[in-house]
Order: sequence, then structure tokens, then C-alpha cells
Amino acid sequence: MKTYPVLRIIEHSPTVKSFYFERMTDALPGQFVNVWLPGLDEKPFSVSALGDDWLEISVKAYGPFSSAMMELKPGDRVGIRGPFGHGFSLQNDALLVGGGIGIAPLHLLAQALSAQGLRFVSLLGATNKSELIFATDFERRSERCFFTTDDGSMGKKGLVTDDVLQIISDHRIRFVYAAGPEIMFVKLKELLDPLGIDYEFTLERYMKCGIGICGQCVLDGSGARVCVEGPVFNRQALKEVTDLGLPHRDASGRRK
Amino acid sequence: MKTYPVLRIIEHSPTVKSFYFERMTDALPGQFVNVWLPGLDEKPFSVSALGDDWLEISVKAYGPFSSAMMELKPGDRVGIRGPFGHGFSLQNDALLVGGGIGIAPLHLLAQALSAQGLRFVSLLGATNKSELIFATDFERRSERCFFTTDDGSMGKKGLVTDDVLQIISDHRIRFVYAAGPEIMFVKLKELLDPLGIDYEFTLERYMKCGIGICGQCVLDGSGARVCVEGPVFNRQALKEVTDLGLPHRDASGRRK
Amino acid sequence: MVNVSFLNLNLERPTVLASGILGLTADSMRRVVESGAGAVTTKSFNTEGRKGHPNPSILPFRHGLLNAVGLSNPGVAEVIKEIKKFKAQCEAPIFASIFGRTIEEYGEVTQQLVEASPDLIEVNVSCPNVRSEFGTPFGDSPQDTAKVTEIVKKYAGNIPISVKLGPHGPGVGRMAKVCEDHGADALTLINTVGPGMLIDIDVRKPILSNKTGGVSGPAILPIAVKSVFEAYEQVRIPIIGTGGVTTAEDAIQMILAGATLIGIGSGVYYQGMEIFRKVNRGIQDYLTKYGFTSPAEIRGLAHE
Amino acid sequence: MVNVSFLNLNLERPTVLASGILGLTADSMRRVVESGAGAVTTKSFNTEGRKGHPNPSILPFRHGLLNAVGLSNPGVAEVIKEIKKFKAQCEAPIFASIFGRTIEEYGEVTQQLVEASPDLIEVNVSCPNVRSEFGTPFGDSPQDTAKVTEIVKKYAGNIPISVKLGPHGPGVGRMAKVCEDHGADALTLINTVGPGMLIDIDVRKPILSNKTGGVSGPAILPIAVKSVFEAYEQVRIPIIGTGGVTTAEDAIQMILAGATLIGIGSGVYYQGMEIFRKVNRGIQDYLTKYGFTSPAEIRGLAHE
Ligand SMILES: Cc1cc2nc3c(=O)[nH]c(=O)nc-3n(C[C@H](O)[C@H](O)[C@H](O)COP(=O)(O)OP(=O)(O)OC[C@H]3O[C@@H](n4cnc5c(N)ncnc54)[C@H](O)[C@@H]3O)c2cc1C
Ligand SMILES: Cc1cc2nc3c(=O)[nH]c(=O)nc-3n(C[C@H](O)[C@H](O)[C@H](O)COP(=O)(O)OP(=O)(O)OC[C@H]3O[C@@H](n4cnc5c(N)ncnc54)[C@H](O)[C@@H]3O)c2cc1C
Ligand SMILES: Cc1cc2nc3c(=O)[nH]c(=O)nc-3n(C[C@H](O)[C@H](O)[C@H](O)COP(=O)(O)O)c2cc1C
Ligand SMILES: Cc1cc2nc3c(=O)[nH]c(=O)nc-3n(C[C@H](O)[C@H](O)[C@H](O)COP(=O)(O)O)c2cc1C
Ligand code: FES
Ligand code: FES
Repeated sequence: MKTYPVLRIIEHSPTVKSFYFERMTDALPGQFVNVWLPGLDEKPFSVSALGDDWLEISVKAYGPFSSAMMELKPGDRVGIRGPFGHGFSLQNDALLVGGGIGIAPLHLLAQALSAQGLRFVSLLGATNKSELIFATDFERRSERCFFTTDDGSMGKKGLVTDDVLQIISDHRIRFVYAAGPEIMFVKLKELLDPLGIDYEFTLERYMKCGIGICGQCVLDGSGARVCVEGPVFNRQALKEVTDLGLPHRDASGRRK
Repeated sequence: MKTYPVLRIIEHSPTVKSFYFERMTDALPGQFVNVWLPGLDEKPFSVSALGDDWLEISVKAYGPFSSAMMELKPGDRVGIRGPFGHGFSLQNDALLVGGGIGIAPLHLLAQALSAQGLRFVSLLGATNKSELIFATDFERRSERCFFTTDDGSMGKKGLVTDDVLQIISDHRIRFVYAAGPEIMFVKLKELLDPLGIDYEFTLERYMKCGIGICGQCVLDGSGARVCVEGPVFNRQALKEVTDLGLPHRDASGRRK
Repeated sequence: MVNVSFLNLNLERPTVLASGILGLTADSMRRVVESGAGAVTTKSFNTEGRKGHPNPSILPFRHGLLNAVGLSNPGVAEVIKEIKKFKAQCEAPIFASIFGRTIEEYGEVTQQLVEASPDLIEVNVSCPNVRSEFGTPFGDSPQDTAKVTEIVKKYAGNIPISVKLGPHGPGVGRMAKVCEDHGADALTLINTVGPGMLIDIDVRKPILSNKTGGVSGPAILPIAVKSVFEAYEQVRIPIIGTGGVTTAEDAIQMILAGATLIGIGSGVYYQGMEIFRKVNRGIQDYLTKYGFTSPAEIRGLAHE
Repeated sequence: MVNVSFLNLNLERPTVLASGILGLTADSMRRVVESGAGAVTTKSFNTEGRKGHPNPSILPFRHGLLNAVGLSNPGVAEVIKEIKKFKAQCEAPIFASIFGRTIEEYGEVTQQLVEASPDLIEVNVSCPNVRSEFGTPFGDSPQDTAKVTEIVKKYAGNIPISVKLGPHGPGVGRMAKVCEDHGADALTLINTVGPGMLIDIDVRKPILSNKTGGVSGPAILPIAVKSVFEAYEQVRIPIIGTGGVTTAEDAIQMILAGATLIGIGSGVYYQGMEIFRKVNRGIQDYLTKYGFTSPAEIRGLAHE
């Protein structure tokens, strides 16, 4: 493990920030790095953007770790190792569905898709406007970009999944990417499976090693490791998963 | 360490044999390999010849280890690791002076010199004819080849060093290689230093590691390790050596 | 197929998933069997479960892994469910690895566990990560190890038990004998070595949250081989040789030293899940090359 | 120059040649100083000398070295000559490493050795290779280690003594305290780990003639760092941190854990004699980068 100083911080909202580091590694869209706060803990975060000489992650404050990240100042050193896992495939005519901080991995995906000249539409939802991160960038890169917020402070009031079918038929969508809360995946599966549309979702599970040996992050049913075979899984792989949207294992391995 | 079966054995005399193995490594003339007889010991031996697919070492029976080697049969496995050490430089207009089993490393040198089209003369001495190994091959490759034996059974009766000065002046020799008993080197130094002729001798010391860490094989004066900086040393390096021809250290490190 | 008999079991392949690696859920262990393991071992568990240490808890370094997972586990009740689920899906034997904070707890967890009928109970007395919390590991004391062995044996009924030792303490040979004398049906050798520590020189702190962690992986192979060799001279019960195996050659060294089965843990990091298949195939190739028909024929040959 | 004071000495560089590596003759040790070592340690010796084990006695494997040289040495009388010769040629301090087959022999060899006035007497109580011959290493027993420390101290006069411990036995922290309490002026941590064994799978025999050998080199770095860290919390005497150092980063980890000097042995195989210069320079660069002026300023910082 090596440590790197935080170079720059973007404050999207009091509870969502992006952190820039030197570009210590490549990463494919959907891959993640493990971030170590010395003395506290280490957790996985998706790479949200890559520049020529920088790497960005975006964090939403939930519990102790992500809240501690909100306290970071430029110059503070954090450990970073990775990239880990398998990322998204790059497809044409795609819809990107992001919920909350799930927008972060989709942002790197949007970068990659547009770099390849692939066509895509975005549909992003969050609690409120300030958490709709990278909104301008998505608008610039996507053929069309739709927003939803819980409070209606930007885009339509409601859930991201409300208009998915409509957008799919309006925009000749043949592939769906999604990142966000797992309940969203359950809903998307219900909507997409009857249509026979392929998709890739990026899953989260409690992780210890990030390198495929502890078994902490395995999915029920398939037994796939989110840190190695995932975090991105396609329709085929998700068919075998039996705990999607159900309570996950905590640090002890017990289901909550 | 890996083990290899003996492929073929050439019996030069009851106490001198050559052993062939698959060519598990390259070796420069003067470099050696460590040979392990499982259950007994491990000792260094110069590579005496290389073929497209074989490597040869040549052994003279002295004590327990080399005598045990005389018992080897084709198919028996011995451990071989290496090559170790630094070999001879390749020079033109050279004289190769070999005494006894010292002829072995010079044989690989003769192969290399003639492969490079370099001109050389050989002068080989042994106790008797049967120990003048590779005689025909040296005769074929050298511009001239002289022999001496203790009993006169081949070539001139006497010591290799007797006619060195004569040969040097007769054959426009500008560089001398030598391998054999250390007393021979002492004599050669006396003869060559006044002439200002450069030389390389290959030295032997009791070895443990062969990889430069145990310090068992170091020379007095220079502190050079025979297994790493040697076994071939040139005039410059030998100037600093203070125990040439003197009793060496045994396994305990004590001078005998 | 490299069949091997081990106690009352007949394994189709001599490789076993070591405890603590991918052994949390039935589905995960089933995948390991599909990748070629002859048997699997669960992560070590106790009665109540444990959260374990915060991350970083597993740290690869150039020559092995350092880990201080801290025996995190969901407790025996959850594990029983997973074992049953595994047995419903899979023919391969499953070994249940247990630990306790007290000698009595080893007994309690065994009493509850038998309901799940694992094929073997592996008794972990040697995890170095819990030293500071529970004092010295039981495996460092011949007396404690004897007592733990006896109590687990008492409650295990006809399920065989294997005691898992570390390379430290008062000598593996001696400890192996203690276990055999007190009822162990097999031994698992070895747990992690050390423990060790690595420090980040820029933030100037130990990297593992627990500061120290046990060393596993290629760095410890020689210590594992030596431990198996030493124990094999002292006992007649079979040994699951574990520690640093990443290639078939490593596994063959273990067998020549005296192992009946080969445990593989960290190797999954170095070679992926494919390691089980690769090692099995390499053992088979070796046996064929030298005209042997089963691993049993080469077991312990390095002693001759 | 990375000056560092150690006991009554002022070293120009913090790296020390570890015992058993290139420490047989004065000229060999002089070359090591010329390559950048701040001090050198002789190979361990006793009164009469020993032939040691036959070869193979030193075996590199993928992640370290295995050695069973067997404490070969020419005896104290020869070593005294070499120490005097070294001191006549070299300014750098020389540490004399001693061992004995009995507690009394440690006393005898010290009595004879003082004549040579080494700068430090390093007391090797922890060589794992002689276990079988002399029973358990003295370093595994607090009582024996205390006695050895006392007797060497008694005869050493004003020459400081450092006790060299292994990572095993009843805990490095506890043993460190025992040494300090019984008169040790410094500690050298650690000796080799294990021991281990490697088996040739084609001839089916252990490769080392002694069968087992101590593990050194990169594989053991985490165990060495942890040992220094643990001892540093228990004692105030300085520590020569040794084990697996092959880079400046490794050495800095040792210093952050609490080492005053850095012992380097197997690193000579991995990096050549240049390792001393490279590590010194790397430490200097690190200090400069973070605005420190001496290794003393970063010593033990990983404890904060
Ligand atoms: C592959 C992967 C990629 C990830 N990428 C990112 C990323 O790019 N940005 C990011 O902010 N986080 C990401 N996470 C989540 C992150 O690793 C942490 O889990 C998260 O920061 C919460 O940690 P904590 O310790 O602060 O809170 P915890 O104490 O773990 O959680 C506090 C509470 O919040 C809930 N919670 C935790 N995480 C989430 C979540 N993701 N969604 C909804 N509720 C949650 C928990 O259930 C709990 O009740 C990723 C996780 C994985 C596995
Ligand atoms: C770099 C190097 C290359 C070598 N290459 C070869 C080689 O190509 N072929 C080969 O046969 N040997 C070679 N040797 C010597 C070999 O390694 C052994 O030392 C030799 O075989 C004797 O070992 P032993 O155990 O049989 O006898 P030992 O018990 O070591 O010796 C028995 C007696 O013979 C004497 N003796 C040992 N070696 C020699 C010698 N070389 N010359 C004169 N007297 C000796 C000893 O002093 C002792 O009295 C080489 C040694 C070195 C260091
Ligand atoms: C991440 C990790 C977790 C482990 N957890 C356990 C455990 O819970 N119980 C146990 O007996 N051994 C545990 N071990 C030790 C392994 O089972 C094994 O004995 C050791 O790692 C040596 O084998 P290896 O080198 O193949 O990994 C763990 C090892 C690792 C690397
Ligand atoms: C070949 C070899 C010989 C050794 N001989 C001795 C010895 O005589 N006395 C001693 O105290 N330590 C001896 N050691 C141990 C080293 O001094 C050192 O403590 C250990 O190797 C760890 O450091 P390293 O990883 O830098 O080699 C020896 C080590 C090796 C590799
Ligand atoms: S986090 Fe350890 S296997 Fe995925
Ligand atoms: S044989 Fe060990 S240094 Fe040369």
C-alpha cells in the first residue's frame, strides 16, 4: 500500500465531496480503489474520473468512515491501493441510470463512452440538486440527460426508475448501466427482464481484502466475489444472485 | 536448486571423468556451477564444455566428494546451480597454461576463443598422459599445443612453467590465461610481471554459498570473493592478493 | 483424478481450501469446489461471532500476505446454516474450523456444531491475531492444547477432529504428539507465521489496523514444510499440510514431507481460484512421470 | 552523511553488516566498509571454532534465503587476529559476535576476546541451526538468556554488549526486557526465522545438508519490523534492527519502529555490496524530503 496526498477537493454539498490525487494508477469505469485513512479504516470507492495526471473519487457521507473523509484537507495523506475488480463493458445506445453517489462510477463510464464515440442517454437521481453531482458534465456528454430529485429541486420529482421504460423506447436504448442503491437494481430488473434488454449493475458489499481471498463480499447464489468478479455484474451473472436487495453481511459476516 | 540426471560420462583416467548434463544454463569460460550430491555435500566445478543441448564438467578425484562423483552412473540425479562468478575476458594472441584438472576451464575458454577467431597457443601439464584431458581438442583448436607430464608419458617431462618464457617469445604472446594449482600461479607471476604481460588466473577457495554472502572464499589482501569477483582474476586484482600460494581457509575458516 | 483417502473420507483431489479464505458462505465454498478443491474449510468461528478488526486487515507485501482479520465470524448458528446449505449442494467434504476464547467455549461451539455434521472439525488453537486480546494462543501451551483437544473430542461424537497448530510455541513435533495423545484424529499445519508488521513510511504508522498480523503465502513455505516434516516423525495421524503453497511443486514438497492433504489459502491471491485445478494437475503429472499411482506412495519419502 | 550515535559510538552511516555475512576476515570486512557500511559484525565465533555443516548450507528460494551454515568459525584466537588487523586498517566500528555451547563458554570467549577491543560484543543466543545439537537455543529461555547476558557483561569490561534475539521464544518484548535488566547495553533483533526446510521433489530429499535452516531475507522483513516495534516499547537501550532489509524503505520502517542501527545480511545477495550505499542514500533522501536532519528524529515515530 502507498499513500498519496490529497491534491484538491470539490465540495458538491456538505455531505458529498470529490477528492483528487495524482494519477497513481489506471482504472476502467466501474473499477474501485481501496482508500485507507491511517488509524481508522479502509473502504472501497469507485474511481469517478481520470485526468492526464490525476485520479478522482467522490464520496457521500454516511457513517464514520465517509464522514471522516469529509474532514480531509488538501495535503493530507491517505493510502490508496487498486484498481480492483472488473469494470463496465463499453456498449453503444446505452442508458446510464445513477442513483445518489452511484453517479460517481457512471461518470468515469460516461468519460469512456464519449471518448469511444459511443452514444448514450443519462438518467440521474438524488435526494436534491446539490447531490446531483457532475450534472453539467453528463449534460455535455450525453445525447440527452434526465434528472430526478426526491424534493424536486432539480429535474422531475420522484425516483429514477419512474421513467426508465419511456426513455428506453423514446431513445432506441439497447443496453442499461446502473449504479446506486440496490433497491433500484431490483426495480430495474423487474422492468428490463421482460424486455430482454441487457444490463450491467455495479454492486456493493462489505469488503475486507479487496483481493478475492477473505470471502466477505461474496454474493449469495452465485458465490461470486464483488471485489474480483464484480463490482460490475451483467444480466447473466445477476440471474444467479439470490440476495439482491436483501440485507447484506456486516463485518462479522452476519446478515443484518 | 534443481536436479538433473547425468546423461553421459567420459572416463579419461580412473581418477578423471567428464559428466554431461542437459544444458540447463549458459556459462562463460571460467564460470562454475555448484554440484550437489544429495546426502553428501555440494562443491564448485568449472564448466569444461558446452554443446547445443549439453553442459559438461570435468572432475578429478581428490577427496571424499570428488571420489563420490567417480561413482556416478548415467541417470543419477545431481543438483546443479549456477553459473556463478566472473569468467575470462577474450583476448587475442594468448597463451593458455593449464595444470592438471585446471585444463577443464581452459577447455571452455579454448572453445570460445576459437569461436571468436582469436589466435592462441596452449601449454598443458599433468602427472601423466591420461590426465592430459581434451588433448586432441586443444591440438585442433590452438595454433600450437605443448604438453608436459611429470612422468614424460606425453610431451616433455617436467613442469608446465618450464618453457613459458620461451613460448611467449616464440609465438608473439601478449596475454596469458592460467588454471591449475596455485603454486603454478606464483611461478607464473614471477615470470610474467617483469615482462609486463597481462594475465588472468582462475582461483579456487573453499566455498559455502557460491553467491557472495558467507565470506568463506574471500582472498586475503583484496578481500575479493572468489565466487563473485572471481574465480578469474587479472593482474591488477591479483596485485592486492596476499595469500596466493599460501595455505587457505578450511570449512571452519581457519587457515590450514 | 488424484484420489486420496483421509481418515474415513475418500477425496477426489488432495487440495483443501484453508480456513479463513472464501469460507464464509455455502455458495462461495461451492465455487471453490467447482474450481478443483477436494474439500473446503470454513472460516474459523466461535459461539457468538466477532466483528474482527477494522481494515486494512489483509495486506499483500512482496513475498506474502499479512493479515489481522481478527477472527471475524457470524457465530456458530449462522455457520451451521451455511454448512447445511453447502452439504445440500455439494458432495465434497466440508471441514468446520472452530475457536473459542476459553477452553469451555471450544466445547460449547462443538456441541452446537455437531448438528450440522461437518466431515471434520478443525480446531484452531493457533491464530496469532488474538494473542493480545486473549493472552497467548492456546497452541503455545501443551497443557491448554491438550485440554482443548480433549473437550472438542468429547463433544464431537463420531466426527473426526484435526488440531491446527502454528509453527511457534514449544516445537511442532512435541505439540503434534500432545494433540495425538489427547485424541486428535489429524493435524493441520500450519497457521500463519510471526506475526509481522509493516509500516507506511510516509504516514509513519503500522498499516494494519491491528498493527500486527500473521504472515502467510510464499514467504512461509519453508517453515510449513519443515513443520510437516517434523510432525510426521512424531505422529501417525494424517496431516493437512498448509502454508505458502502456490504451485504443484510446493504441494509435492508437502507430501514428501508427510502431508496427506494440501491446504491452500493465500495461493488463491497469487494464482486465482484456478490454483486448485493447477496444483491437482501438477501432482498428477508428477506421479505419472515417476510411475506412481497415488499421492500415498510418495508421502513422507523425504524422510528416507 | 547520515551520522548516528549508538552507545558511546558515533557512526557515519546507520547501516551495519549483520553477523555471518562476509564477516570472516579483516579484508572482507574492510571491503564492506568501503561499500558504505557504518560498522561491521564478525561471523559468530566460540572458543574452539567449528567446522559447521556440509553444503548445501545456504539456499536462496524465491523469497529469501535458508541457511544452516552451522556456526562454522575458526575460533576466538583466529578472530582476534582478524579484528586487530581490521582495526589497523579501518576507522569504522567492529562488532564481535560470540556464541557458546554452554553458558560458561560465553564467559570464556568474552574473557579472551576483550584483548582485541571490539567496539561491541554481540551475544548470539538465538541461532536456530544449533538447536538439535545443543538443545533449545538459550534465547528461548528467559533464565538462560539472563545468565548469558550477565556473564558476558561481567567479563566485557567497558566494552558494551548487545544481545541478539530471535523472533520466537516467549515473546520478543519480554525477552528484550530480560536482557536490559541483566545488563545488555543494546539489542540486535532479529536472527533468522523458522527454521524452514525445502525439499527437492526429484531426488525427494531435504536440500540443506542439515535438512533445516533459518529463514532470512525479504520474507522476514515484517517479522523483524514487528520485533523491533515490540521491543522498543519495553526497553530504553538502542536496537540494531536486522532482518529482510533490502531497500531504504525497509530500513526506514525499522527506524520508525525504533531501531537505531540497521543490520543488513541477506540484502548483500539481493543487491550486492552496493546495498549499504543505496540504503544510506535512501535514508538521507527521505530525511531531506521531510525536513529531518538525522535518523534520531524519526526513530520510533510509528508508535505515535
Ligand atoms: C465497490 C464499491 C464501490 C464504492 N464506491 C463508492 C463511491 O464511489 N462513493 C461512496 O461514497 N461510497 C462508495 N462505496 C461505499 C463505501 O465503501 C462505504 O461503504 C461508504 O462510504 C459508507 O461507509 P461508512 O463507514 O462511512 O458508513 P457505514 O458505517 O458503513 O454506513 C453507515 C450507514 O449508511 C449505510 N450505507 C453505507 N453505505 C451506503 C451506501 N453506499 N448506500 C446507502 N446506504 C449506505 C449503511 O447501511 C449504514 O446504515 C463503495 C462500496 C463498494 C463496495
Ligand atoms: C571455482 C572452482 C572451480 C573448480 N572447478 C573444478 C573442476 O572443474 N574440476 C575439479 O575436479 N575440481 C574443481 N574444483 C575443486 C572442487 O570444488 C573440489 O574442491 C575438489 O573436487 C576436491 O573436493 P573433495 O571433497 O573431493 O576433496 P577435499 O577433501 O576437499 O580435498 C582432498 C585433498 O585434495 C586437496 N585438493 C582438493 N582440491 C584440490 C585441487 N583443486 N588441487 C589440488 N589439491 C586439491 C585438498 O587440499 C585435500 O588435501 C573447483 C573449485 C573451485 C573453487
Ligand atoms: C486472510 C486470512 C484469514 C485467515 N483466517 C484464518 C482462520 O479464520 N482460521 C484459521 O485457522 N486460519 C486462518 N488463516 C490461516 C490459513 O488458514 C493458513 O493456515 C495460512 O494462511 C497459511 O496458508 P497459506 O500460506 O496457504 O495462506 C487465515 C489466513 C489468511 C491469509
Ligand atoms: C548465511 C548466513 C549466516 C548467518 N550467520 C550468523 C551468525 O553466525 N551469527 C548470527 O548472529 N547471525 C547469523 N545470521 C543471521 C543474520 O545475522 C541476520 O540476523 C539474519 O540473516 C536476518 O537478517 P537479513 O535478512 O538481513 O539476512 C546469518 C545469516 C545468514 C543468511
Ligand atoms: S473483499 Fe475479500 S473476497 Fe472480496
Ligand atoms: S562462497 Fe560464500 S562468499 Fe564466496
